[in-house]
Amino acid sequence: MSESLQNPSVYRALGLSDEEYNRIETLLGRIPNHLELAMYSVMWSEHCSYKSSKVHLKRLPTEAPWVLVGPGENAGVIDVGDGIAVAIRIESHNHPSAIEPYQGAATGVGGILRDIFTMGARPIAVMDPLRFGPLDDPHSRWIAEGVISGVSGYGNSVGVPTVGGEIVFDETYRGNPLVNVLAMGVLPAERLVLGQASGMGNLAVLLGSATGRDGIGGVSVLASAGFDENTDSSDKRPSVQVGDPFEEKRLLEACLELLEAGLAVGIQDLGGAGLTCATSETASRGGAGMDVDIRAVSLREVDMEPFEIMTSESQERMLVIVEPCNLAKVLEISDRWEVIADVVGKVTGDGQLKIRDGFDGPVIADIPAATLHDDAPEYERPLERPIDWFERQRVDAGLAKNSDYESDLLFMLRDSSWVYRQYDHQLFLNTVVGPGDDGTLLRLRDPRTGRETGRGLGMSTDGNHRWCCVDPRAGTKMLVAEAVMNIACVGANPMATVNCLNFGNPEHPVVMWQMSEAVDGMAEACIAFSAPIVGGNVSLYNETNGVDIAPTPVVGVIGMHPSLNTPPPGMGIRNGLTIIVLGQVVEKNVAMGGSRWAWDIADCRDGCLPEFDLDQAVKTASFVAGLVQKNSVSAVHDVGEGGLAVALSEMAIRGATGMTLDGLSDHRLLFNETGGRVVIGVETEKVNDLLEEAKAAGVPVETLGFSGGMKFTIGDVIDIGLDELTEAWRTELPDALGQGTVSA
Amino acid sequence: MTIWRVKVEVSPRSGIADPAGATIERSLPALGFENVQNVRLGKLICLEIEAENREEVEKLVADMSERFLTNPVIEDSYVEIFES
Amino acid sequence: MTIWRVKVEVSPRSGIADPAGATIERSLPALGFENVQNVRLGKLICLEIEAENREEVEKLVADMSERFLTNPVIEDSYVEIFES
Amino acid sequence: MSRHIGVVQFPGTNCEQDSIDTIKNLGGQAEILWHGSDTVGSVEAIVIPGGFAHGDYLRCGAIARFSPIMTAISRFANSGGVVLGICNGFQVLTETGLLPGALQKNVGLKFLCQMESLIVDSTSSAIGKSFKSGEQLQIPINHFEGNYVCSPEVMCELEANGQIFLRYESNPNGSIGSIAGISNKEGNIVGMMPHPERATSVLLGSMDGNRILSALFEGNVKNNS
Ligand SMILES: Nc1ncnc2c1ncn2[C@@H]1O[C@H](COP(=O)(O)OP(=O)(O)O)[C@@H](O)[C@H]1O
Ligand SMILES: [Mg+2]
Repeated sequence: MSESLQNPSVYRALGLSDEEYNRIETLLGRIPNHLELAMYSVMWSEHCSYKSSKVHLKRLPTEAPWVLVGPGENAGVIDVGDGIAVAIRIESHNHPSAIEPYQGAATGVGGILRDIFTMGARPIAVMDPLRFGPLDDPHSRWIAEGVISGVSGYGNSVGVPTVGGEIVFDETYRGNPLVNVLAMGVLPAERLVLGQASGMGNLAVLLGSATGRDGIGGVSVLASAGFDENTDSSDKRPSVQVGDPFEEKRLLEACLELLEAGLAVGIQDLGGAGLTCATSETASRGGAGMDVDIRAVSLREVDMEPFEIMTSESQERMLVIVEPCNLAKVLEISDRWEVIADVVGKVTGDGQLKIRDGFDGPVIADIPAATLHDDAPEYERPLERPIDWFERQRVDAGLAKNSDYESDLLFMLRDSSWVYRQYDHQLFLNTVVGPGDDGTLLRLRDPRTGRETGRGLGMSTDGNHRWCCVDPRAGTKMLVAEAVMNIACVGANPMATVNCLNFGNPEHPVVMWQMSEAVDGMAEACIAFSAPIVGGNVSLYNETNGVDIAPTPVVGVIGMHPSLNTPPPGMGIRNGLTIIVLGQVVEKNVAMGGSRWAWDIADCRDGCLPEFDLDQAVKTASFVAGLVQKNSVSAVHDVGEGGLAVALSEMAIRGATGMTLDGLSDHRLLFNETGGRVVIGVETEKVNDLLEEAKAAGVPVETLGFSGGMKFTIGDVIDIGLDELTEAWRTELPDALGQGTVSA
Repeated sequence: MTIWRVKVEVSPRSGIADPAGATIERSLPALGFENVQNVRLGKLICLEIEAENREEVEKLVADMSERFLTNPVIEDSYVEIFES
Repeated sequence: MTIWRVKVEVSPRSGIADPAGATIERSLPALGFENVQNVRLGKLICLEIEAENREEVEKLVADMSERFLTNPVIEDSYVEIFES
Repeated sequence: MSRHIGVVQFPGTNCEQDSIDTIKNLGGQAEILWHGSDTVGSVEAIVIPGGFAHGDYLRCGAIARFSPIMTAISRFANSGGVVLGICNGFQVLTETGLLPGALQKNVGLKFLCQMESLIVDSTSSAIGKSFKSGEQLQIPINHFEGNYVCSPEVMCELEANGQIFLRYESNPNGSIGSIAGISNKEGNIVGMMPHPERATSVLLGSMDGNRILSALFEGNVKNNS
């Protein structure tokens, strides 16, 4: 056997490089066996080890006085006052969703929820930034519909509301959709638990689903013994993970109950790399070792091999470290919730992760636990700016054909309610502003008593592949600002950020450059907004036939509304308001690179982003949040995709009220996507005070016109009936996705 | 043209977890049904097709079930066709 | 004791609207499947029972499908039993 | 005197805490009735809240109806006790046979979570009597299987006996007669798909749900038929 393992084709088939294999031999001081090699290969995969991204992630700001737990744990945790802590995390499930959209998305939701309740928090919100190929492609529609149904099917059933997200369609995601999922939970600050195993003799209890051959993926090459390519291994083909929200719900309740009762020393969810990851991670975090009895694991299929059991990614499982004296109580709780509980291991003092065949049976793998993590390779992969970068930057993306502004505008309007009304977004009675507005706003209630704190949590997720394709650094800065501006519109000031870095193949130097630039842009913006990064996830190898996706960092920002007595005004305007735009002043000849207009209408992917003044955006965001908190505006909406014209139309549509505006005379002024701008609707008698205040706060203002009537009119360039506007906005998704879909 | 009655049985592939089937199985003893095992829950799609001959129907249904009615990554399907 | 394989087909009762079937039917033409009608979506429950003889299985399954596997207000069922 | 309401919890139920919070905010007392319990104790009315009992596997409510607590609830209801089934609770009540008809998949084959305008029809049930016929209420729905069906004969009976409590103003799910909520003939068992506990605060966009849940506190709930 060992001969076959030294054979490079063996470890290479497991995704290990020669260098990595040699390192394993050195760490062990001997030749690894099948099982050990499988365990290293899953733990040292890009997905688990972050080997290509780690060097860059170190540049992100992670600290603030209110940050209780930063990146590195299952979820970030911040202190939101009154003894309440908030756990938050975002993750991607891109590749599974491309194969089986429903289950890919469902298990994505399940996985991120476990990250939250692992911290001892009850998950109270999910958000789902989604990106798919073009709507006119039946296969992309099939993926989109499956993913949306999967989020709905799992999230609704497990009982966590999906309160916001994004939906984007673009050519770049045709073969490679992006399914990111964010989850947030609340806990009494004193109950914070970490994923570690300490105390020799403590027991490791595996809770939840029986283990099957789910998601074994790359490791399954080991199944065809001897790697004879002619061996038929069809019956052991890697199988797709299937989510069971009902199991997760019971698991969640059981875990929270035993944490509440103080019965767990440590707890860890099983995600990527399954038991291997959970056992080695808890052991090495606690500075301990662990003996694992492979026979004690409940199996869904007979005759599973040890490497399959140790690397299975079967869903809905948790590992809990328990003092022996508390075992009976833990078993009683799991029994009441009808959750399987197997004592699969015990904590030892020697730092070794030993897999045994039977509780005191022979050792079939013996690895220094910490080496699976701490000694994982770390690469500083070469990075390179695209050779035509400067040339592309010099292109004027706004030069294109003289287009029809009205039809451009109608083309860019989209109501996403077709998506989010499939999601329970109201459970737990916290949703003051749900999906469909700018940020989401949730009541903050005390998790111990349910009592209202009189405060609220604002949340938003944002990404923008167009901006980041044109300029990954500045684009990332702008999208952090957009997320902050979204929560400002519901009255929240930012506190923390989580991020999901969706990029192409890290072995392509241009991709590494994109990632490096994005990280720097993100770092700068997060520092400026005092919203440090508390967690995240990296998804690489998003490519189809060698073509990388456009760089797509996605952020989730969470913030605080300090005095939530009345709901924020929302974006809908009513009659008789003065319409004002706040924030960065836009030059007449503003750059159009990376705008939706340049991309989808002028068909131009070059150019540069508009100038972006981050300091100005910080001032504007805090000013807008203040206005909303004081309830001094009647409508508010930030400017994003499609620029001012789209933002204004959305306000008219949502308020079922027309507008007459001026000062936007061409496509540049109508559709540019200069960041950090917010439109407000103000009662006439309040306008003067507001202008004064804005001046004092250093926020530029421009009055655009007034609301009223049933037409949407901008100077002499746009004049559309509200009905037509609304119809264009409302029908795009139902028309496209109601047509039916096919899988290939 | 003849009308053909078609029955497509879709079930989870073996090895693929079937939470619904497993939950039904777990609940049966409490309802007084012992000795039941391997419960799998699938879909049954019945339809009628107008076509010249059986071959045409077979081709159409195979295509339909692979591309639309099932996801072959996790589901198997079995088709029966009757002349009516 | 023998193990019997049982297939229970549950389908919407005739006369009862079947929104799922109707939706599948509506989307077929856009995907290039013409001439399909009367699409009905039902459930397929496969299971195994250990029992002495066929009669016993028949009784058990009839009871199970009436009391549990179908909702008689909206569904009909059809059972097939195989010795395995 | 504050009322003591039992809120049923099956594995997979998820609206129990929302219902309890609402009942308490309205001045009532609430306690969980665990699905494995064979008694309803001393509660004076019962809410079967929304969620996905037993994952809604097979059919919504199909497994839940065999729970010991359902036997106890049937006894309680048969002796005149007031039972309100919300969403999944409504589905459980129809599966149990305590309410007629069935709930199948929405016509659009999509889950729907959205605000709905409801119109009060009959006021003869234990809950309906707090309203005036024709009144409009704003209460959200949140379901995949909310499409009410029954035979034409049952429909005639529902109409004739004043068992139709709520109808949708614009039918979102295909229900026969736009039915959103019904009661049994005696009026002490009520099922509705919309979620009243989600319409209980200005911050949530409507307060109309409070009136539905307050109705549980009114009168001599045990003998109101
Ligand atoms: N996939 C989705 N899931 C839930 N909500 C969504 C989804 N897509 C969009 N939304 C909601 O629709 C609204 C508009 O989204 P978007 O246009 O991305 O907002 P913005 O431009 O303000 O960031 C937001 O409230 C968002 O939460
Ligand atoms: Mg916005």
